[in-house]
Amino acid sequence: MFSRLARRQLPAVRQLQQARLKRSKAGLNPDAQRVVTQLSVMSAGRKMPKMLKLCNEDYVKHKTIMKAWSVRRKEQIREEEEVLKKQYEGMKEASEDLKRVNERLFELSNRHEYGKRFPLELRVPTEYPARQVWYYDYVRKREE
Amino acid sequence: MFSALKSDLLGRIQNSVALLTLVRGAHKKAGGSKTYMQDSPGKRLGPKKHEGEKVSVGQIIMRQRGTKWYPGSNVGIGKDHTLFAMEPGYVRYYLDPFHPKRKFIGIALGKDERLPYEHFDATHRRLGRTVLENPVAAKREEEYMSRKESLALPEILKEKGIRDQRRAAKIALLAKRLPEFIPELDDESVSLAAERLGAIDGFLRGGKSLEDARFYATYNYNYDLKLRLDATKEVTPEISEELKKKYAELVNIVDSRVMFDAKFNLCKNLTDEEREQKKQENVAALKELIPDANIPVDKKVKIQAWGLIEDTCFSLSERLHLKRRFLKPVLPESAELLGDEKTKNTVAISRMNYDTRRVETVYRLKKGFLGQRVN
Amino acid sequence: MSSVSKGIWSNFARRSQSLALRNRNLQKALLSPTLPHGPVSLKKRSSKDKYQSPIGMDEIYPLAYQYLESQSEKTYKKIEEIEKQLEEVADSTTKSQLKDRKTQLEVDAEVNNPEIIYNSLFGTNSIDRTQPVYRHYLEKQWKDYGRMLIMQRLETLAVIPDTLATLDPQVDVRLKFPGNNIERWIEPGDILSSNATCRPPSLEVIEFKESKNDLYTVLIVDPDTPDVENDSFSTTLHWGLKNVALSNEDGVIDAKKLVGNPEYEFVSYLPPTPEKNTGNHRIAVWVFRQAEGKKVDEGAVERGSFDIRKFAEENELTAVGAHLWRSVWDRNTENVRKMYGLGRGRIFSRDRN
Amino acid sequence: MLHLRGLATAASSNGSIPINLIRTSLILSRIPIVTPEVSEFDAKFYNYQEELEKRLMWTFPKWFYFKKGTVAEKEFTKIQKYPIPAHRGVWFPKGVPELKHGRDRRFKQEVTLANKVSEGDSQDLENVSRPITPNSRITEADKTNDETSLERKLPRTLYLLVKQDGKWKFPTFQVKDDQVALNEVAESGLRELGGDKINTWSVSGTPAAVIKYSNGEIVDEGHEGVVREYLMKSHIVAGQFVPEGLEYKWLAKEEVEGVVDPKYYEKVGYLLSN
Repeated sequence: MFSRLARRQLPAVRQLQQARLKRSKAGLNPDAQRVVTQLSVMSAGRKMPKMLKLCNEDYVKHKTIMKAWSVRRKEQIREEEEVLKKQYEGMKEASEDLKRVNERLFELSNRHEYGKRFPLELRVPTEYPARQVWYYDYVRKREE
Repeated sequence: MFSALKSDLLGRIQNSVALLTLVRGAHKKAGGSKTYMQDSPGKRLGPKKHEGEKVSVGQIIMRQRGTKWYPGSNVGIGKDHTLFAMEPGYVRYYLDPFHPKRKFIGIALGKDERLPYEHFDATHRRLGRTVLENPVAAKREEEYMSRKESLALPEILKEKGIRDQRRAAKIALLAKRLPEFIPELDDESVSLAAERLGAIDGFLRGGKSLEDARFYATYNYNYDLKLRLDATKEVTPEISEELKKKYAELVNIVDSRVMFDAKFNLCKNLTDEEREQKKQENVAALKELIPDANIPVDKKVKIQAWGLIEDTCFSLSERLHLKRRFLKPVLPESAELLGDEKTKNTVAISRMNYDTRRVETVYRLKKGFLGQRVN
Repeated sequence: MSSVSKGIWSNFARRSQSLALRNRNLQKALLSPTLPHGPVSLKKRSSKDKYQSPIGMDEIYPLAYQYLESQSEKTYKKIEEIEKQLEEVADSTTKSQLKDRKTQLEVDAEVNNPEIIYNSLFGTNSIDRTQPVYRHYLEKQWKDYGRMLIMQRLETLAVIPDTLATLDPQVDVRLKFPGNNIERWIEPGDILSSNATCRPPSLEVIEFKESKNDLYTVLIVDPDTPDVENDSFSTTLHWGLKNVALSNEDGVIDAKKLVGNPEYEFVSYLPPTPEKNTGNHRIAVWVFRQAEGKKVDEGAVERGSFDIRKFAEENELTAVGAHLWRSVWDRNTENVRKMYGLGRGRIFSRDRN
Repeated sequence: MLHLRGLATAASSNGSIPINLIRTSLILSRIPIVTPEVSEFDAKFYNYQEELEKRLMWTFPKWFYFKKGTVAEKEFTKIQKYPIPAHRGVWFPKGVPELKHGRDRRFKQEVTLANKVSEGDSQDLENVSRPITPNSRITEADKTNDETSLERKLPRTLYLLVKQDGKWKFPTFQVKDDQVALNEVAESGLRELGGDKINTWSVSGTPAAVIKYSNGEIVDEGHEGVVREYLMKSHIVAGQFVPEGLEYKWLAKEEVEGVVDPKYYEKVGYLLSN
């Protein structure tokens, strides 16, 4: 695919080089112009902004902001991990307790649920709520 | 499988046919193989010196392709990996535990030395030079210059001459000016004091503080005196002691009377308290002279203020600071400092107005500018 | 305008004053959301006028500052707890452990303070080395460049193992020759003229651990002195200082200190004066930390054929830092020899045999 | 040990303790309906980063998107607010502009897009081209603070609490026989309490935690005659919980803390999400 493109653009590029040499007033032919436009989108020349230079005070402020962000993130992750660990411990404790207390219920709780799937009715959170926030009129399907 | 082989063979045949017809094809893939008649003469590789053999500098120990053997201590390697001796000694073939996958050839300086040497021991080195006893030869050797040095020398000497001259002129000037501040000094003391001040001036220009510059001027004098006493025995202890005392007295007088200001001009000495006091006085005087820096003042006041700012008690940065505070190069725009049209007393400035996005012309009175240096 | 700091970082009741920025305007800039006096660190008037802070920085900065400050307050609480424990504990090993932990926490509590960061980025020459956090930043900078540089020079010039076996650098050693007009720190390995080195140098030893009154020994040696008899080289001792008391505040060994304490110098300074055709001489400066509470008492030491390894071993010295420069015969060497009464130097053959 | 004795004693019960000492409790949650609220710090940090990114962005290549001489190009050019170009001999107090392709390289580029106003009433559902106005993230239930409503606190997870035996807690049910899994007991119990018009999704049959009661008090270790309450997790998908003569509330985590017994919260707090 690439080679085909290249072959198609080849005369255009050649045209471009010739045009540069000639500097004709009429401009490039449309094919060459298209190549120029396409290349110019990807190239940095004349589109780069000026380098961002901060004075010393602002540089330190910037460092402080980024540091605060990273410290906060680290703290949040640590808290999340702590909660997850606690939840896991709680689950483990409950399961072991159940196994000790009632073998039958323990087996039932660990039984494989065939055909269980994530409910499609659960909706992903959106930026703004729908017109009908909650679906109240649910009627249970009659079981066959 | 077979078909692939077949097509491959067919391709080869076709290619060889193509070779016959087309001389400069792009693909000379496989033009058949020829494995006979490819012998070349032996290259006489291998060891030229063996373990324990005595060698002198430059002798070849091993010819090889690639580094089958690595150069160890006192052995060099050529561009075709030939190993050669760099010191006279005895050839050793050895292994080094620091490079377990390499074999080395080294030169031991002594007949009974083993290689490798202990890793953390000082390296065994040979001086290999003799002292030239013949005075003529020694002199010739001492005066010998490399081409680079001989080319650079005239320029260096010229520079040095200019520098020495400048230095002598500076000291002469200091000696001339010193009696203005300390009239009671005799000629000998004046020249010694001028030497000292010249040294202090050099230190100050090199970035030392006044206190450090004075200390090192004294220290260097005493150090040289001590060398003349201890090392070269030019002076007796009594004379040395006397010179030292005399110099200390001179230092006391000179340092309490003169110093250098921020622009390295000789001036009256100020102690720290005096300096602080003078600073406060000058700033107070400046405040009285120019109560509001945003109101233009006439040239006489400017010159007076400039004189106060350039006083010896201020350092360079303090001068700059005061200048910015009291003698602003451009006063801020106010109604009194704006003119209506272009006249002899106004300057036209075109300026961008960011609110209207238009260029506007402002006529500012010339008295709103500090102008060129007033002193 | 009110300060963004609402807590420990603007409270100097128990924190040292050196943890603040000395320039009031700069401090104000770091303690306000915007720059109330413009960009103080920019010098030119036109660049000051042109400068604009990034958009949105003024809003987030106070929050970031206060968040980090609250974290620091938590760390200070921990430090208080450790101080309480330190009072109760008697065992020396746990005590030293607790002390290390405390120093670490003191660094953690201040390491994100913008004023500290400003000082350690832009004011390294005048920062208070008694504060652990500043030492932490200094050490980081040194490890990033200075330590690697000195090790590279010592190894490529074979100063190790030609003088001492090896070195684990713990201090930054800086060297200059203040007897000359121009004062600048010497880069390790520089070739200096005989004129530049004709008077004793001054050294600065920067410790990164807490150091109150440690004793140091300094030796300057030249391992390239020709030894014609054995057709080899020997080591000469050029300068010997012993029992030099240094601390975090004052790590300088200069003429002023030596004039005040003449007992430090046990071998006087001899400038390097290489003889013609003996090549570049490496002049190695070794700084040793003496064993705790142990003084070196050396009488007269022979300069020639000096064995630095033996000396260090006998006096229980630990090498903690090094520096080096190189010296070669030049047209001024004879003058320096004359100044020190050394007599004319020998001339060696140009070619090796 | 216990386990072996349990097997040996009763054929009806497979457990070491009588079945009437086992209960199951249902943590029924309503997952968030809208995205979580962004904290002040995060919002300002994102704004700062966005501004930095805009400042460092390349100039918009207009010539690539609009062909020269077309109507679209003219319209686009017309609504742009171009920065002031530099003039020779003119003093720019805020620095000389550096324009390239109509953008001052020193600052971010503001690209204005044509704001095509849609016609009609936004509530008119018949009109396909009606203007889009987002619904409010704050609902009626938020304003009245109706704690029985499912439409309250849309960015948060809500949990169902009921008042049983005079105490607020997650709905708890007695296990009657060990042939039915704990979560099934809880689900059917919920429907007995609050009617059949509810769709839930039980997360798992495995209990998330266990709470032990001795004489009505929460204890840490199991003694003789301890009542065990296994907590099961479930989500409400649709429908509603309408009990008769029973108080109930849908509450977020911190509200749960305010309502339930502190000791109870200590046991369940970590199971709830912020």
